[in-house]
Amino acid sequence: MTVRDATPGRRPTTGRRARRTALAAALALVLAACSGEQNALDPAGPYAQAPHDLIIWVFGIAVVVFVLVQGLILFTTWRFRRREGDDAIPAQTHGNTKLEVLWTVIPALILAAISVPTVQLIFEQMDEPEAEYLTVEVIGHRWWFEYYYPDYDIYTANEMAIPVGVPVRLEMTATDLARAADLGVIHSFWIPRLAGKQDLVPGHTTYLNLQADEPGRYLGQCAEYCGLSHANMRARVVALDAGDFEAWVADQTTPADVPAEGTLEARGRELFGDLGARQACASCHAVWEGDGPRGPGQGPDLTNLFSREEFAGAIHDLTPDMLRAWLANPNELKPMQYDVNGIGMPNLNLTDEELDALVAYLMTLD
Amino acid sequence: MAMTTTPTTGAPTPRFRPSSREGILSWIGTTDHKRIGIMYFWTVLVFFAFGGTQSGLIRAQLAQAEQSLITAEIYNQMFTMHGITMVFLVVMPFAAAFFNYLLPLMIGARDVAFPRLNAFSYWFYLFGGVFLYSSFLLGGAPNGSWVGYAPLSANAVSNMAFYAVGLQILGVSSLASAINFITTILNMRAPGMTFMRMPIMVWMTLVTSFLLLFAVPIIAVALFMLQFDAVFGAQFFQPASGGDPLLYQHLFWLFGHPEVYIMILPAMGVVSEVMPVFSRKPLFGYAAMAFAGAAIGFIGFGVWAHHMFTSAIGPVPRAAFSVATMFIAVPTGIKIFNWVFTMWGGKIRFTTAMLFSVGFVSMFTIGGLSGVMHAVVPHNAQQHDTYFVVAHFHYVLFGGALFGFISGVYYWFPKVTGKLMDEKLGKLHFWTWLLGFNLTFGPMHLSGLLGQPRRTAVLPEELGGTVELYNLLSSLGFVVLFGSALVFLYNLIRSLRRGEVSGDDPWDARTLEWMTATPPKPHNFDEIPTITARDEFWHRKYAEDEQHVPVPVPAGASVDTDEHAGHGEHIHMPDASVWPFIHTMGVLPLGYGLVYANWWLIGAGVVWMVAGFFGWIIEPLAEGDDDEPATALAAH
Amino acid sequence: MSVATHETSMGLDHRKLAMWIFLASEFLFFGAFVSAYLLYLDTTNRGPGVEIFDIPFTSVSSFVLLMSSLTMVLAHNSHVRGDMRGMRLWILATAGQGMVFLGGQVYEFTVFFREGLDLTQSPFASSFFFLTGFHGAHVFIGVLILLGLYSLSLTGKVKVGQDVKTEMVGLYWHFVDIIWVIIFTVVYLIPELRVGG
Amino acid sequence: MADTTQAGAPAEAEGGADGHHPTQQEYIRIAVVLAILTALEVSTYYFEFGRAALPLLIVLMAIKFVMVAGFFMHLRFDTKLFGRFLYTGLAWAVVLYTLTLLVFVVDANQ
Ligand code: HEA
Ligand code: HEA
Ligand code: HEC
Ligand code: CUA
Ligand SMILES: [Cu+2]
Repeated sequence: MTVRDATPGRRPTTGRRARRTALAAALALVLAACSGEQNALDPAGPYAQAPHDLIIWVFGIAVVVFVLVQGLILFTTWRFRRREGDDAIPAQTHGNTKLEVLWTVIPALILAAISVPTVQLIFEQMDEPEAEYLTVEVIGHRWWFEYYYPDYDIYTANEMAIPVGVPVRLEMTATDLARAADLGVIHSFWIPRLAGKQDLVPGHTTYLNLQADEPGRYLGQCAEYCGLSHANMRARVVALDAGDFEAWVADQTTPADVPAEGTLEARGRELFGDLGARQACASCHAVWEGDGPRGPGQGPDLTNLFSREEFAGAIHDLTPDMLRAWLANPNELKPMQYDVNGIGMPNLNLTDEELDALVAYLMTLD
Repeated sequence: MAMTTTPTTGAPTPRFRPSSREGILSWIGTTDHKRIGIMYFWTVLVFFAFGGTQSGLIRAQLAQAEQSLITAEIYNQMFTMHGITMVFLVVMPFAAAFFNYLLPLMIGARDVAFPRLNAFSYWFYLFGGVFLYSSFLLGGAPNGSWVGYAPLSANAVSNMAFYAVGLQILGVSSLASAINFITTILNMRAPGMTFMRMPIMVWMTLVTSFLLLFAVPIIAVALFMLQFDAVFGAQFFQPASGGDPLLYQHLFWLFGHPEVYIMILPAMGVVSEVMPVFSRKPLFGYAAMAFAGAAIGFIGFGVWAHHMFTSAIGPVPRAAFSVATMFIAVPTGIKIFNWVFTMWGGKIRFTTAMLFSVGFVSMFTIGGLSGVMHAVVPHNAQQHDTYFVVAHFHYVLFGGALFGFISGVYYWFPKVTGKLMDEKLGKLHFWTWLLGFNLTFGPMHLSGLLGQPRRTAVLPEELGGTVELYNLLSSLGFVVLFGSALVFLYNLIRSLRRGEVSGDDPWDARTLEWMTATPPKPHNFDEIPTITARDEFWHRKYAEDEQHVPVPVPAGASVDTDEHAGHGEHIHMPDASVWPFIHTMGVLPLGYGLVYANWWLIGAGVVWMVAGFFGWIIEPLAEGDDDEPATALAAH
Repeated sequence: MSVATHETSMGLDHRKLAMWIFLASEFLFFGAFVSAYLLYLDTTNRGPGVEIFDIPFTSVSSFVLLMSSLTMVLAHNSHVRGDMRGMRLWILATAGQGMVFLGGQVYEFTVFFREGLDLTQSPFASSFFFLTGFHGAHVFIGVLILLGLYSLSLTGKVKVGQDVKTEMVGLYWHFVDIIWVIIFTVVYLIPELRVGG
Repeated sequence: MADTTQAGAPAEAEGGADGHHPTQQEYIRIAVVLAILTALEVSTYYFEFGRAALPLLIVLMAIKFVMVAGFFMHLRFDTKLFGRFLYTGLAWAVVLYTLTLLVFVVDANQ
C-alpha cells in the first residue's frame, strides 16, 4: 500500500528514549527544538511555523523580563538583608512617582509591540489560503475523527492523507451518531507540527488551515476534553508526495472486493451483514462495494480499513491480533460507554469461529 | 444537634442560644468573625488534603507512559474534583479565612456588618463541600472538568449535576460574604480610617468582593442552565435543537476569568502586608498598589474569551481579547515592581513569612509571563489545553495564591494563637515547598510545548518518548510537596501546642490588628482607636525626623490592652445564634432534590430554609436587644 | 444598641447599603437570562415562537405589578408616619397584587404548555421560561417576605420607628418591578414588533 | 466607588433631603404617569409605529425604570452612593452582555 510505503517504520520505539537522558535547560530546549512527531516546537509547515516564529520572539521578551525581575529580586534581597545586630530602622520612603510611571509605561510599550504582529497573524492564519487548496471535512465523534474529501468522495477515519506542499483547509464540526446532529460534544483537532488546534463545536462549522512541507506521519490528539476516552482520541496526518497521494486517492475510490464464495472471508462478509439476533456490523459500519451504502454510520467506514496503520481512535496498531481482540471485547482496548449512552462500539459476544471469519474478511479491506 | 427545634413563627424570644465559649455548640452557634475565620482555615486544610490526594493519583498515573493504575473514569473524576476542590474549596475559602479574621481588626471594627450572615456563609461553604464530596458515595463524582463545558456536562449520563448544584451552593456563600464585606468596609471603619488609610489587604478585600458580587450571578445562571439541561430536559446547550454550546463557555468564563483574580488579589493583599513589616519600610507606592488592584479587577472582567481562542469565535474577537488580555500585565507589573521596591533600601528580616512573600513575587512572575504567552493567539492554538497551560495556572495559583496565603499563615499565626510558629521547621517547609513546587510544575512547561494535552488519562506511548522524563519529574515533585505539606502540618500543630509565646507585637508591625490584645478579645478593641495615619500602629510607635528616619516614640507603643481604658459595659456584641446553621442545613435536601429531580426533597428543603430563616429574623441579634432603637440612625 | 445600627462610617444603615449592593449584582443575574433569550429568539426548534404571546393579557398583569409598587411605597409612607394600620393594609394590597401577577403567570404558562411550548421544546422555550420563571420566583419570595412583614408587624416585632424594615422590603419589591419593566419591553413588546400586530 | 468620602463624615449621606419625601398624593400622581406610559407602550402592539416603535419602546422603558427607581426607591432623596450601585450594576451588565452577544454576531469562523 502506498500509504504505508510512504511512512516506513515511524512508530515510536524505545530507541528514542536514549535521547531524553540529557536534561536540557529550558531555554536551550525551546530554541533548539527537539524532535518528536507531536512536538509543537518543531513545526513542519507554514501554518505552524508562523506562530512558532512569533512566540519565539515573545518568549525572548519574556526571558528578558524574567531575568530582569528575578535578578532584581535576588539583588534586592541580598543587598538589603538585615545584618546581625543591625537594629536601625531604614528611611521610610513612600514611593517615587517617576519610577512608578516608568514601570507602567515600559511594559505597556512592550505589550503594544507584541500585540501588533499578534493581531496581524490572527487574521492571516484564519483566512482562506491564497493558493489552490484541498478541502477535507472533519467530524469529531466520541472518540474518533471522521474525514470526508468532497473533491474525491472519499471517507476515512483517524488517519488523514494529504498531499505535500498543498494547503489543506479543514471544515470541521462534531456530532456523535454520524450526521444525526445529535448528542455531539466539543472536540479539538490538533496536529502540533502542522498547525495549532481548532475546536470542533456541534452546531458550528470551524475552519483550520494546515500544510506539510515534507512527507511523513504527523501525530496529534483531540485536545478538548470530550469525556471518558478523550485520552484515546488521536489523530494522524499522513503527508504524501504528489504521486503517492494520487495512488492513495485511486485506492480509496476503488470499491472493496467481494470475497470468493465458500471462503472464510466470504463467511466473514456474511457475518458482517447479519449476526442474527445481535446487531450487525453493517448497521454501524459501511463497506462500499461499488453500490450500496457509502460513508460511515455510527462507526468508521471500513472500506479501506487496512490502508490505515492504526485503529480505534489511532491508539492501537492495526494488526490481525489486535483487531481480533478488539472485536472480542472493544471496551478492553478502549473504554467506551456503549451500555450507558450508546457511545462507542458494543461487545457483540462473538464466538471464536465468528472472530476468525470476521478478521479474515476485514483483512481483505485495503 | 438541635435540628428538631423547628421555629414557631412569632415566638417572642428564642430560648435557644449557646452561651458558653467552649464546646462544639459554641462553634456551631458562633457569630464571632475571628472564630468563623478559624473554622474556615481548618476546613480549608482538610479539603487541601483531599485535593492534594487527588493530584497524587493524577501524578501516579502519569508518572510513566501507558500506565493504568486507575481507570479512565476514575482519572476523569480525580482531575475534575482536584480542580473544583482547589479552586472553590481551598483557595477561595482560604481568602475568606483571612478576610474574616482580619477585616474588622484592620479597620478597627468590632465585627463584620452582619455577623449571622457571616456564619451563614461559612455553613453554606461547608455544606457545599460536603455535598460535592458525597457524590463519591452516590454513584460517582463529577467528571466533566472544573469548567464543566456543555454539552458534555449537560448530559444526564455525566455526574455533573452534582457539580452544578454544588457550585451553586458555594456561590451563594461567596455572594453573601461579598455583600457582608463590602458593607463592612464602607460602613464600619474606625473614625479617621479613610479609604486611603486602609491597609492594602482591606483594599484587596473590597476589590475581591466586588468581583464576586458581579461574577457569581453569572455562573449561577450558567449552572442553572446546565443543571436544567442535564436533569429537567431544558435545551439551552443542546445542539440538536439549536442550542449553542458557546453560550455556556461565555457565561462560564465571564465568571471564570474574574474568578482567577478573585483568587490572586487576596494573596496580593497578604503580601502587601507582610513585605513592609519585614523590610521595616512602608509599602512602596501605596496609592498605585490600591488602584492597580482595582484596575486588575476592572480589566479582568473584559478578557474572558481568552479561554476560548480555539473555540468557534472569529478573528475579530480573538484579536480584541488578545490585546485586552495582554494589558493586564501592566497593572500587575506595577504591583510586582512596587513590592520589590518596598524591599529596596530596607532591612529585610527573612522570617518564614517573608520568604513565602518573596517566593510569591518570584513565582507569580513566572506564571504571569506564561499568561502573556497564552495571549499570543496564533500560538495559543498550540498551548491551549496542554500542560503548558497547566504549568501557567499552577504557577499563578500555587506559586501565587498559595504562597501568599501560607505567608499570611506564618505572619498572623501569633496574632490568632499568641504563639510563634517554629522558624526552623518553617524554613524547612519553605525550601522544600519551593523545590517541590518547581519540580512539579516547571517541567510541565516543556511537556506541554512538546505536545502533551491536559485531561488525558494516559500518557501515550508515542508521546512518552519525549515527555516521559518530565512527567516523572513532576510526579517526584509531588512527593516532595507532600512531605513538605506534612512538615507544615506538624509545625502548625506543634506550635499550637507548645509554640514560643509571641507577645502582642512580635514583628514590630504596622497595622491596627497588632494594636490590640493577642489573641484578640471577642470585641476586638476595648476602645475603638481613632486613626490619624496610614500604618497607624507604626506611627504610634515611631515618629519620623526630617530625613524620614523613624525614631521610637518613648511610651508610644501602648498596646490597647488596658482594661481601664475601655468601657466594658457599653460594648454590646452580637450573641451566638444557631439559626444560620439550622437554616443552612436545609440546603442539603434541596440540593439532592435538584440532582435527583425529586420534588419532595426540593419542597422539604425550601420549607426548611424558609422556616429557618424565620427563626433567624425573629431572633434579636443580641439578647434583650430590640433590634432597633427608636433613634435608629438610618430613619432620620 | 445593636451592632447593626452602630454609628457607621458613612452614616448609612447597614441593611439598606447591603440591599443596594445585592440589587446591583442582580442585574448580572437577570442580564444573563435576557442575553440567552435574545440569542435564542429564533431558535424555536419548529415549535412555537414569540407569536404565542398574548400581549393584552400580559399587559394587564404587568400593569398590576407596576401598581403594586405604588401600594408598596404607600405602605412605607404610612409606616414612616407611624400609621401601622395603613401600613398593614398597603402591605396586604401589595402582596395581593403580587399574587395576582403570579396567578397570571401560572395561567400564561399553562396556556403555553397546552399550545406546545414547554421547557424542553426548544432553546427559545427554555430561555423564555427561565427568564420569566426566575422573575416569578423573585416575586414569590417577595410575597413571602411581605406576608412575613405583615405578621411580624402584628406580633410587635416590627413597630413604629422601624420603617427601615418596610423600606428594605420595598427596595426589593420595586427592584423586582423594574426588572419586569425591562422584561415586558424586551421579551414581549419588542419581539412582537416583528410579528406585526 | 465613593473613595473620597471621609470616614466619620456622613455629610453626603444624609443628603439633607429626608423631609422632602413625596407625599401620598405625589406618589399617586407618579403612578398615574407610569400607567399612561405603560398604555403608550402597549399601544405599539395595536398601532403601526413603523421604525419609531423600537426607539420609542426603549425610551419608555428607560423612563419607567428611572421613575420607579428615583421616586419609589427613593434614589432621588437618598445618598448618591445607592444610585451609583444600582446604575453601576446595570451598566456593567449591559456592557458585558452586549459584548458577549457581539461575539456571536462578529463571527467569521463559525
Ligand atoms: C490566580 C490565577 C490566575 C492569574 C492571576 C492569571 C493571570 C493571567 N492569565 Fe491565566 N489562567 C488561570 C489562572 C490565572 N491566570 C487558570 C486557572 C487558567 C486555566 C483555566 C482552565 O482552562 O482550566 C488560566 C488560563 C489562561 C489563559 C488561557 C489558556 C488556554 O487555555 O488557552 C490565558 C490566555 O490568555 C491566560 C492569561 C493570563 C494573563 C495574561 C494573566 C496576567 O494577569 C498575568 C500578568 C502578570 C505578569 C505578566 C507578570 C508580572 C508583570 C511584569 C513583571 C511586568 C512586565 C511584563 C511584561 C512586559 C510582559 N490564562
Ligand atoms: C489552587 C489551585 C491548585 C493547587 C494548589 C493545585 C495543586 C496541585 N496540582 Fe492541580 N489543578 C488545579 C488547581 C490546583 N492544583 C486546577 C484548577 C486544575 C484543572 C482541573 C481541570 O482540568 O478541570 C488542576 C489540574 C492539575 C493537573 C492536570 C490534570 C489533567 O489535566 O489531567 C495536574 C497534573 O499533574 C495537577 C497536579 C497538581 C499537583 C501535583 C498539585 C500539588 O501541588 C498538590 C500538593 C498538595 C498536597 C501534597 C497536599 C498535602 C496535604 C497534606 C499532607 C495536609 C494534610 C492535612 C490534613 C490531613 C488536615 N493539577
Ligand atoms: C453500535 C454500533 C457498532 C456496531 C454494531 C459495530 N461497531 Fe465497530 N465501531 C463502532 C464505533 C462507534 C467505532 C469507533 C470506536 C472508536 O474508535 O472510538 C467502531 C470501530 C470499529 C473498528 C475500528 C475502525 C477504525 O478505523 O478505527 C473496526 C475494525 C470495527 N469497529 C469493526 C466492527 C465489526 C467487525 C463489527 C461487527 C462484528 C462492528 N464493528 C460492530 C460502532 C459499532
Ligand atoms: Cu475528543 Cu477529546
Ligand atoms: Cu483567564
